[in-house]
Amino acid sequence: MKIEEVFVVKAPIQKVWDFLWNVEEMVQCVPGVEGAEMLDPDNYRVRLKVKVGFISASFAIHMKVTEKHPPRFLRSVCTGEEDRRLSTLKQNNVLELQPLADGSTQVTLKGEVSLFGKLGTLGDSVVRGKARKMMEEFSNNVRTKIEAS
Amino acid sequence: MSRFITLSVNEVSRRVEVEPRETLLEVIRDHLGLTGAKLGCDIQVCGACTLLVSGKPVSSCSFLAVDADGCEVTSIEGLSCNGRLHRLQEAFIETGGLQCGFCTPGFILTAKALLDEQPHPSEEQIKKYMAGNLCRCGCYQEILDAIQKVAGRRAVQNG
Amino acid sequence: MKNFEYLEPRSVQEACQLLRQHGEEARIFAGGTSLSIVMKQGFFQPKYLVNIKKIPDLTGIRWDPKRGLTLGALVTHRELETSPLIQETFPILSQIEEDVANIRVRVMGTVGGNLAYAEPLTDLPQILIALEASIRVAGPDGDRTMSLEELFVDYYETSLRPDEILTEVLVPTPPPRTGIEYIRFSSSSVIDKPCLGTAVRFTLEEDLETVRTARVVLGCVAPTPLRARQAEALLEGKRYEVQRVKEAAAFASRECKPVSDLRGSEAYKREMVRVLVTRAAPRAFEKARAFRGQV
Amino acid sequence: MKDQMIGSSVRRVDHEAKVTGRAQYLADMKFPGVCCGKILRSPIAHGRIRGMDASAALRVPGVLAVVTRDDFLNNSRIDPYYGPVFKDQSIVALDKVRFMGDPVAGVAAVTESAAEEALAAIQVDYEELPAVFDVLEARREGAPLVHEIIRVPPHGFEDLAGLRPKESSNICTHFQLTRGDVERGFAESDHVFEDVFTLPDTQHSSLEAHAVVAWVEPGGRIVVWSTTQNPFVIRTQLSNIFRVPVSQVRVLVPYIGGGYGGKLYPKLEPLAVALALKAQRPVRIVLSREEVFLTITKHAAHIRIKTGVKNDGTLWGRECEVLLDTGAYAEIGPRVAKKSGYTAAGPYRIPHVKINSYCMYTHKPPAGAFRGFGVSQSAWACESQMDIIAAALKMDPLELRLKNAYEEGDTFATGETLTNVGLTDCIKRAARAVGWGDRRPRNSSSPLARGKGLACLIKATITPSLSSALVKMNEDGSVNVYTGTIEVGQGSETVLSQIVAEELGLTMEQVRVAPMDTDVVPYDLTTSSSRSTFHMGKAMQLACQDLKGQLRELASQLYKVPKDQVRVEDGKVTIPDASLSYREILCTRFGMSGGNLVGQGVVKTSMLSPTGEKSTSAFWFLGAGAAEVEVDRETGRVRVLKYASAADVGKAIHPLGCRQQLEGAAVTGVGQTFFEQMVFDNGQLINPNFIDYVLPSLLDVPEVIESLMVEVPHPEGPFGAKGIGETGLIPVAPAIANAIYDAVGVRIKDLPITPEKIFMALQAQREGTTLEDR
Repeated sequence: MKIEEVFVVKAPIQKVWDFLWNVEEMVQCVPGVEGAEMLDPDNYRVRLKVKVGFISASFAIHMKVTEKHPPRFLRSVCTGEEDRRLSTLKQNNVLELQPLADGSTQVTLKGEVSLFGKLGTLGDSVVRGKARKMMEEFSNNVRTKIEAS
Repeated sequence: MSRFITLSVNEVSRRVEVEPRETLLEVIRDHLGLTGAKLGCDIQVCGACTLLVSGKPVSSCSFLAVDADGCEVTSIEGLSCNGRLHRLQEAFIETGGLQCGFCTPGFILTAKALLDEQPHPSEEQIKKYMAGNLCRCGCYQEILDAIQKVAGRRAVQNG
Repeated sequence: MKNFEYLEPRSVQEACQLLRQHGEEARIFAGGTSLSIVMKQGFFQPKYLVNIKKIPDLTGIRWDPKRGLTLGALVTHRELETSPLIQETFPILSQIEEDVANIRVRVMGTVGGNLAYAEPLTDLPQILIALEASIRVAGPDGDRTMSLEELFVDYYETSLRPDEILTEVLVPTPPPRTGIEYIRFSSSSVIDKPCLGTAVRFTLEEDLETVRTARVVLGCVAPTPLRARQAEALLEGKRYEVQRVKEAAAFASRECKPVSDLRGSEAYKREMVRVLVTRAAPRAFEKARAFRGQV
Repeated sequence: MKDQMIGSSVRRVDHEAKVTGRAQYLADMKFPGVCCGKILRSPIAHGRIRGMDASAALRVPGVLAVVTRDDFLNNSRIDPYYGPVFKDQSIVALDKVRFMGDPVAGVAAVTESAAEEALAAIQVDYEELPAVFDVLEARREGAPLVHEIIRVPPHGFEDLAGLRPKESSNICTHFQLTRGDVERGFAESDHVFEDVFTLPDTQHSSLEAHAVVAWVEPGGRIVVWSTTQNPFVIRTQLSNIFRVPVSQVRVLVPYIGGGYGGKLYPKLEPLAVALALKAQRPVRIVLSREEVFLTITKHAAHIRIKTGVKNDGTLWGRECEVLLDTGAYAEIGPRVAKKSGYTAAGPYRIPHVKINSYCMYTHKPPAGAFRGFGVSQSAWACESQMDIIAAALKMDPLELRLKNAYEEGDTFATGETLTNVGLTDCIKRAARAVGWGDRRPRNSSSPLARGKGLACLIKATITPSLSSALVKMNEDGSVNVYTGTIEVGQGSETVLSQIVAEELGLTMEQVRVAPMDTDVVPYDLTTSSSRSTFHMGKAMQLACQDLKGQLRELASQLYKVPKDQVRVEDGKVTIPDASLSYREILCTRFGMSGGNLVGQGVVKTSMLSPTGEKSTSAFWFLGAGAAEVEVDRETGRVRVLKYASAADVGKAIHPLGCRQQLEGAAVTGVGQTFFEQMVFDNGQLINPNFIDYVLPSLLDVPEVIESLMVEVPHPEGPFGAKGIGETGLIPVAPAIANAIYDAVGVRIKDLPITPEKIFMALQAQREGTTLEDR
């Protein structure tokens, strides 16, 4: 399942990059993140709780930065297992920043999410819809936080 | 956590000890030994597990047995009487409304509920009522024929 | 299914108390058609199921010319489909119920459960919202009423508090010259869940040409049922015209937020919203012109 | 009585048990001491098993046995590898897992919940490997390999003997068929067409899930109750795996709740026996619906077809490349690919043919036999392209088909002569049934458009094959019949009883088909390939004739009359001056109220015809389908107004049964045409349930389905009968696709034909582009 989100932050590219590269801080913008811990600058441990109505699932996620070209490009891979072992999650992310003429920055977020196991069969539209919504919320949070700082 | 429930199954009163998580299908098959109702899809789509509760068709795979306490349950085993087949059973055989037979008890019970509610359904009414029972062998035309045959015969008798 | 304790309160108050007492570990059980699926899959393992079917005041369909239609939360889909009262006052409801899921689900599933479960691929909410229905909610501290539209928050998520119970649905008596049309669209089997559903309702001015109120409610194209407000605004207060309907349909198609899934791509669903609004509107308009006290 | 038996829709012998709910399917049966077996499945699509720890599972209360690879590595008493063509499957994963859902361990426990708890307690450490999910990826140079080594069993199927896996590739098998010189064929053609067609993975979706109950008796005899369509294959495979003589394996089969090819070859049996061996108890495994989807599927396919045609519509050359996705294990895929290849040129005389058909491994659930067996894939391409050709040549599709269709005595692509060919009759009758040629004026203001379409087919049956039958006459003249044919709903019990009753002049009540038990019934290869009426029916007829011979012999001896003066007919033995009942003969023979005569019949088909010619098929299935549809141009939704199915059945022994088979196949075809599709996301099946994998309902079937039976008798078949089970399915999708094209002028090449695909194609048409341009 591929999702893509493009948004503009009213801030120069370096500022946006600095925010995003502070991964511990940045992942807090992901809705449902309950804690992030840096193992080394390229590896993080994240706890994520996803709620769909009264169904909830908690994942222990390992995030690994696999490629970075400051201040424009960041590629990462997330793998995670759900606490009840109902599911595993795998996500490839690409983050691209592009400075715009007016001094703001366009952020392109591309994610390929795969939810394996029971939860993957929960209902295609719900899983997709939820993933898209989380992406939207994430970009909103990122924008608000950067623009407010 | 288990408790006793009382059911009238094919007009015989039964007292059964069940756990809340047990489904009516499990109770009917495993506790009462009536295996005409089948587990097909387990999510109320195929209709192989159809039973009549208070005369209405339900998916017994998803019906909590505790919820049936005090109810009248009809299974396919309750349709034929003294070795004589019910009109619908006879009609399904005559028109060839079955092949592998796995869906058949569910189809016949649903058809019975339909005709009990509406003795002279139109073709459209039959189709809409019966559309929730799946026959993978694909005997739909013959099933429709069977139900129409019984409905028609009744019409003649009543008229 | 994991085991659980089965509780059978005899009153709404008792049920609310049980919900308050057990919090997230408890869940209301009525028809059980949706709940059983997630419980079997292991997605949801409640410790307590609170069966509200033994509560007497939650059943029944009532009609009062002034107040409108009252549906108890435990009214089943099948009751809506077959009730002579509904067929007389709100035939649209019984017509759409013929196509909801299958006969067994209609026999078991309740109106209250359908709404409170907030499953995204369903039909009833669109029509009820188009008819400006409201719901009554009981909680440990008393009752409240809200518009049905406010109930839906997200996939399977409502604005009900954990200890609240939806007790009634109230559908106001339609104003004169009202017509409604609903189109349920499936992209595969006729019996598949809807790919999308479109309700269009008009209430006309006395001239039978001008649209006083328009409701365009779209289902399955967002996490919740969605009112196409721009489309509505375009139609309201103006003469009914085919061209304007086309424009409104185009608005609706842009306003919705479908996701690509097994039942169709985002682009296709947007196109279908356009087609279905265009198809539903003239029928709703004609019905409004021919209004005889029922919708 | 006599003249009524063959060709009469007698009351089916299995129906009363089925309408009363008393027919026993495996999950309905009680077995003393039975425990519950469950399977742990791989959560990843491809990976090496680094380590496994099942000790915690064994500590779960109620757990009786856990089976993992440790039970088979270095265990000389069990050969864990099996498979009908290659030994590429194992009881549980030994080194690698190859698809998401691949069995990794088995558990037997006294309760289902204990078994589930135990599964969760098994720790497996995987090293994840890259995976491939479609045939094109799988074929790429350097693609991850599904199998590094493939074991070829010493004795395989004779018809597949030439097929070998291609080393260091994902090509499981490659079948090639050439005739003439295809390049010359194209050069001599006036027009050349090239198209690519695809079909998705689909699933049989028998309402009854696969199930097995197995135990091992003291002394080592293995007993297996299974929902299998071919118990004798199961017996052979279990005998090989557990290294015991076949006499030490007993396979029993009750009624089956739908097979359609999905219950052939070993499924759960090897693991159930391994668990039973360890648990020392009967073990029952019943699959969940989700597991059924992971157990067996229908091959997805990618088909490139290139055809050369003369101006007058004569087909002159055809090149076809068929890629069939067999998933992680070969299963019977090599034969599916071979059959797909045989018929990829269609039921047409084409002088220059070149076909390459590949069975490809991918990291998906294994694909196997499915009603239509490879031909429903190739016919989708071939019959769709026929109408592309007809449109380009401005020819009537019916005329184009009739011009090229096989007729009696034509030479098939393999060089063999075709006989008893009722193809053109089928095509004409199907076309006539939908009013071919009648055009309704189109209402231009309506978004609805109508169209008609045709498709036809040729298909082979499994050859060589073997069926044997026993008919045991009792002292009162009634008979018990012993057959390895499985009643999957097709009506075999009834048809075989009819044949016996007809031959021996008995009533249906006097004939009883014995339950299926490999200890009792003689060998039959399989209940599949629409072969039972033809093969087993003939074997029954021969067994009856054997019995009649014995009766004649006996009467001659007992009543001292020359043999040539004894006649056995109409249920009686006639000698000069007397007519004797069977009862009298048996009574005289044995001198007491007991005793049997046993007749035996064997049908063995061969790859050589009686005239010494190569024979690909003991008989050919020929048929056609025609559809009339109505397309909603604004939404792309299609309604099938009428579907007519015509098949050359040879002789309809039970006409209602024939109609059920044709119609049922058409209904399945409708599902496969419009919506059935297994959807994968990176190897994960996301719709393994009937909410999201949609099956056709009463409201989806064509408003009228007509089943037409053409009867061109086959000299080898019982009373001329041929097989019929699969014929009806094959033409459905292309006939409907052709009707859609006729209605709105868009061509859908990828199944299923969703409204969205039609809508998008119509949009492209309006914009003056084709889908390929976009």
